[in-house]
Amino acid sequence: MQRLKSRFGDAIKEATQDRKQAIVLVAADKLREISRYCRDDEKFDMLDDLTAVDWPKREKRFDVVLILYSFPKNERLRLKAHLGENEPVPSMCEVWPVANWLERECYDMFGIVFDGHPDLKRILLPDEWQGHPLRKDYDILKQDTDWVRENLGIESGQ
Amino acid sequence: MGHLIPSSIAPYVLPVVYAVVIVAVLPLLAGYIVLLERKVMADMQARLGPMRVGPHGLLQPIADAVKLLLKEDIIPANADKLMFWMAPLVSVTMALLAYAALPIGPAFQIADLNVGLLFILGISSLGIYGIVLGGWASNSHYSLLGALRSAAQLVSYETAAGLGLVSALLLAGSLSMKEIVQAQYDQGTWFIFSVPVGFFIYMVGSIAETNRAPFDLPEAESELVAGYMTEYSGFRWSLYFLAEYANMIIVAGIATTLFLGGWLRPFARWHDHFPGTSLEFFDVIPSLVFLAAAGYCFYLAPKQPVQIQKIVMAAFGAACLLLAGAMAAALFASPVVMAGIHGAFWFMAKVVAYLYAFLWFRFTFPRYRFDQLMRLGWRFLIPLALVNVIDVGVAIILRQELGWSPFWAMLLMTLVTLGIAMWLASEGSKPATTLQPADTEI
Amino acid sequence: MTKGPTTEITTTVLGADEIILNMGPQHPSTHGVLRVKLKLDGERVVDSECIIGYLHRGVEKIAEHRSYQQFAPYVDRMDYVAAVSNGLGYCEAVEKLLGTEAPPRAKVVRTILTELQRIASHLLWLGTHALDIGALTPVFYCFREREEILKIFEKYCGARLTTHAFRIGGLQYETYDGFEEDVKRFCNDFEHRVDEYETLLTENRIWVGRTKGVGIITAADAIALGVTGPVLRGSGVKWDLRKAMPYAAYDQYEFDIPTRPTGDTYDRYIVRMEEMRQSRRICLQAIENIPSGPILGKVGKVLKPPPGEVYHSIEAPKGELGYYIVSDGTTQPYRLRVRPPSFINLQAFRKMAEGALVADVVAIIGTIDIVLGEVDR
Amino acid sequence: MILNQILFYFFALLAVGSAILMVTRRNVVHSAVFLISTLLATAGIFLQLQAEFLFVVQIILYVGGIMVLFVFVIMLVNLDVALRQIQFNRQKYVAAVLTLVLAAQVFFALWVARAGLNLANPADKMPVRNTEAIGDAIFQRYMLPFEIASVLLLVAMIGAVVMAKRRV
Repeated sequence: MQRLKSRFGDAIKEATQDRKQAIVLVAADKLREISRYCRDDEKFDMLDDLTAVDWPKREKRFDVVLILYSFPKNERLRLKAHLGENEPVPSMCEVWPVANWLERECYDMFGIVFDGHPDLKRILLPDEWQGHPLRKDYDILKQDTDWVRENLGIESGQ
Repeated sequence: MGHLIPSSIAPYVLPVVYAVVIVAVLPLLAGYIVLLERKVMADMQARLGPMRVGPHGLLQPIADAVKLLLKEDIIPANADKLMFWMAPLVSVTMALLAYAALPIGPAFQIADLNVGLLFILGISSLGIYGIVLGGWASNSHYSLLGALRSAAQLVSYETAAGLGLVSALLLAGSLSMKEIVQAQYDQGTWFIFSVPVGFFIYMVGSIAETNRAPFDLPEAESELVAGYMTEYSGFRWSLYFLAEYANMIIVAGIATTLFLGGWLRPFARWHDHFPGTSLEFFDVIPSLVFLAAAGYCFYLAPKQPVQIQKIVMAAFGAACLLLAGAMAAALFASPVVMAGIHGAFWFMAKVVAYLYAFLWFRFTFPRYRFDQLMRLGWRFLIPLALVNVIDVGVAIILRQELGWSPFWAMLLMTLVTLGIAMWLASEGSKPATTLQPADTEI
Repeated sequence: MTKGPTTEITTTVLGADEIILNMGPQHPSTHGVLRVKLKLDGERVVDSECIIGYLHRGVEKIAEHRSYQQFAPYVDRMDYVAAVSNGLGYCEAVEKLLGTEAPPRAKVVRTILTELQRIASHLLWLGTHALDIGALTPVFYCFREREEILKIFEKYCGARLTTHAFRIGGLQYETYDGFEEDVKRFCNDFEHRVDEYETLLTENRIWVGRTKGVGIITAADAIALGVTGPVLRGSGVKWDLRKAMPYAAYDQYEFDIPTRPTGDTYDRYIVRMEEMRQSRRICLQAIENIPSGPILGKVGKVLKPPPGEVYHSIEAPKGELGYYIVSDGTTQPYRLRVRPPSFINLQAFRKMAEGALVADVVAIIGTIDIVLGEVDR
Repeated sequence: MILNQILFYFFALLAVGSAILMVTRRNVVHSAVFLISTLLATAGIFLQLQAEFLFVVQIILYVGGIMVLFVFVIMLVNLDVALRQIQFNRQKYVAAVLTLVLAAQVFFALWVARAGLNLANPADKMPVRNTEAIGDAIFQRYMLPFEIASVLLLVAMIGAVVMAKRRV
């Protein structure tokens, strides 16, 4: 943690431990440099997972969570960044190519825009689908009724 | 009986009768080969195979045939009607036409052309049209690709199979099927022993020619769904199916005639008898085989769950018994009749054995990729076949001019060919070819 | 959620004879509803794009409206071929969240069942993979063995496929008497079974011809693309979560991790065959001494984990299966994120398929061993 | 003998009919099929003349070999482009005159030789069956021309391979 602080100063907001797992809160716009640093110098050469958590009550609504793993050190690190409603975040594709589909899924489910992503479009839902299901305000029974009616020709079940 | 028919068409009556018999028996035979295939496949895969229709699935082929007749016959939207209708006809007629020269027994042959073998090869090479036109007419991307692939495969493997046959022809000296078998009788050995490499080449070539086993790429389920047959259904599809199995039987027939001594019983020239009777050891075998089959059927009959199946099984048992009786009776009939019936039995036995090898390959080998298939055909099989033909020629000269004994000449020749085969095989698997497979322009 | 006509053939003529071939969602060999758009130049694949989402059921959204115990059965439906290991991952993640541990007896029984599930999953993979490449016989042998394992599951927890065998904090059912004998009997005859498959395929020239040098992925690419499991070990990276971060009772047994250098379809085949043997070894060691004692830890009826988050991952048959759970102190998880190995391994398909032939595409999909339930969640 | 004649006329009519049909078809594949039936008809006539070897060679060579490549090429070439090109370039009158001249010559030749116009009855009993006869002719008497022809063919094949190679 000290090396990170010395290297990036204010960009590192806080470093905590939760259930013996290291978490580092980072400024969103510095995310790419920090990730590149983690990968090259800190040897976290695999991005396990990239996801997001929606906290509607906070003003910076989204948490983008990166779970890194280092083969040499056999260690895990979690980078988190707070993000506003439609504030873009730098894409991780150059640093870890695996981020391509993971970011597309985040965009699909949360509507977070990753700039610099080769082709950011929905991956799981049909392309013309309206709304982002994993947001807290997206009620579980809600469906994009007009898409369903138009493509499947049926009234959606609910 | 001769005077009944006007003399002008007398010579044509017998062949017509034979032709009618063959055309009638063939669909049934093809059906039962399908049953045999499914049973053998099941047996190899630790399961039972069709058991539901009839005792032990014996009536399955009839059920299949009825199903295919009743199935709806769809023609794709803007398919080429004329071609779509004609393509299966072409492949079936070609398959049936090739039976004209096939000698089932010494007496049972429709027409003994003196270019018999060449005729069958020519006709079966026309079968490609049925496939290619069928693929084109069904106007779908997948079937076009499948049709082109199978056409390329057939053309390239025909040359290999043809050359494989040539090596046997050199020994036989004539193209007519009857004389080929006669030559094997005179020389005392089947050609499979004198020209084993030729037999191997022909076997691989014939498997590829009938789109089966490791070479069944055109209708490879995993990629092109069903190749050129995708759009066909119902009766039209069964025509293709019948053509495929008819081709299989023809190819097996040619192999039997050329390499396995047609209707000759094993050790044809070995004439010692049972003590005291004129019975030769091997003549008893046909009736014994049918007796065993009948016994097995009767043994199974009571164990069948359903009453009707008991009767059907018993009927099958009775049929086998009848055949055993016929075989035995033939022994005491005139030599011509005996040769005819026993010859037919031995011919059919060898054909079934050859087909069993077909089925065996099908269930043990995965499928070749298209470019590997082509590379095997052109880079390995055809050169090997050429070398083999040259070697057989050399062996014949050695025997005639230098008076070597046929055995040594053949042995030397086979060794030389196998040596070259090894070199060719190692040539084929150079790393250069594995990473960048030959680019086949489709 | 279908996306327009499923298998329309768009033959837009691009290059000289480049065509787009749609291996549509219901293609026989795409292991479920995966649609691959291949841009072909003749037989060669120029570029490919996987279109997924046909089996998307929104598992993560449902998780936010279910209590921890209620969500456990959903987990089995994701990778329906390896339901037991899904359950293990989820239960251990929640136990970590609660800060408790399963009792030793529960840990050992969990390990045995997960290893059996790994063998079953690899058997299903081998059967369908060989069938795609044309060998018709192995699939029946594999399914015969898999049947034995499913019988053991059925006797233990009543279900064959979606077993829901574990509970948070331990096990629900005591092992039925005769459990040890069944597993021992299975392990004993399974030994020469694997060799039986090997004789059928490993030295088979056509099999080698169809798999060697097909769908190669180097170690560097594999790590960059986040590929895990047998696919990663096939490219020469000696890494297995059971050894790196031991969980359940894996630290008590010794087994080795098979790796192969070149990372083509043939190597992954060898790695998975070897893994089956290792799993059998683990089961045998585990069966010897199953500790006695309680099978369920002291976990209350109503689980209210303290707020916070945890990430826990296990070595599923397909790769690293991870659970990232955020809890806000209520009985329902605030956010539950699953790291699906098939989803991420499938991304590597594009790299492997470049320059391959159409026939190889089928082999490559088979060798990545994906299950669409897990890819689409 | 009447059966022989019936057969001959049947084959002749078949050949001429399918030749005409071949020329007039719009769909290329149909015309290819009719070309095949013309060749088969001529093969039939060979068979009629007891020249079995020629019959079989005609089938294997022409219909089994060359025509397969024809159909192969037809399927590979992107046909709807070809169909749209204009088929006839409106030189009807020139064509009409030429055909008339040709027809006149043919009939004149027929008229002159009308005396000998009867069906060639097949040679009664060939001393040696024709396969051997042809084999013997090629490999004994006309050895040299046969070799030259084969070398020529070889050159042509190598040429084709070289041309195809460059495109790969």
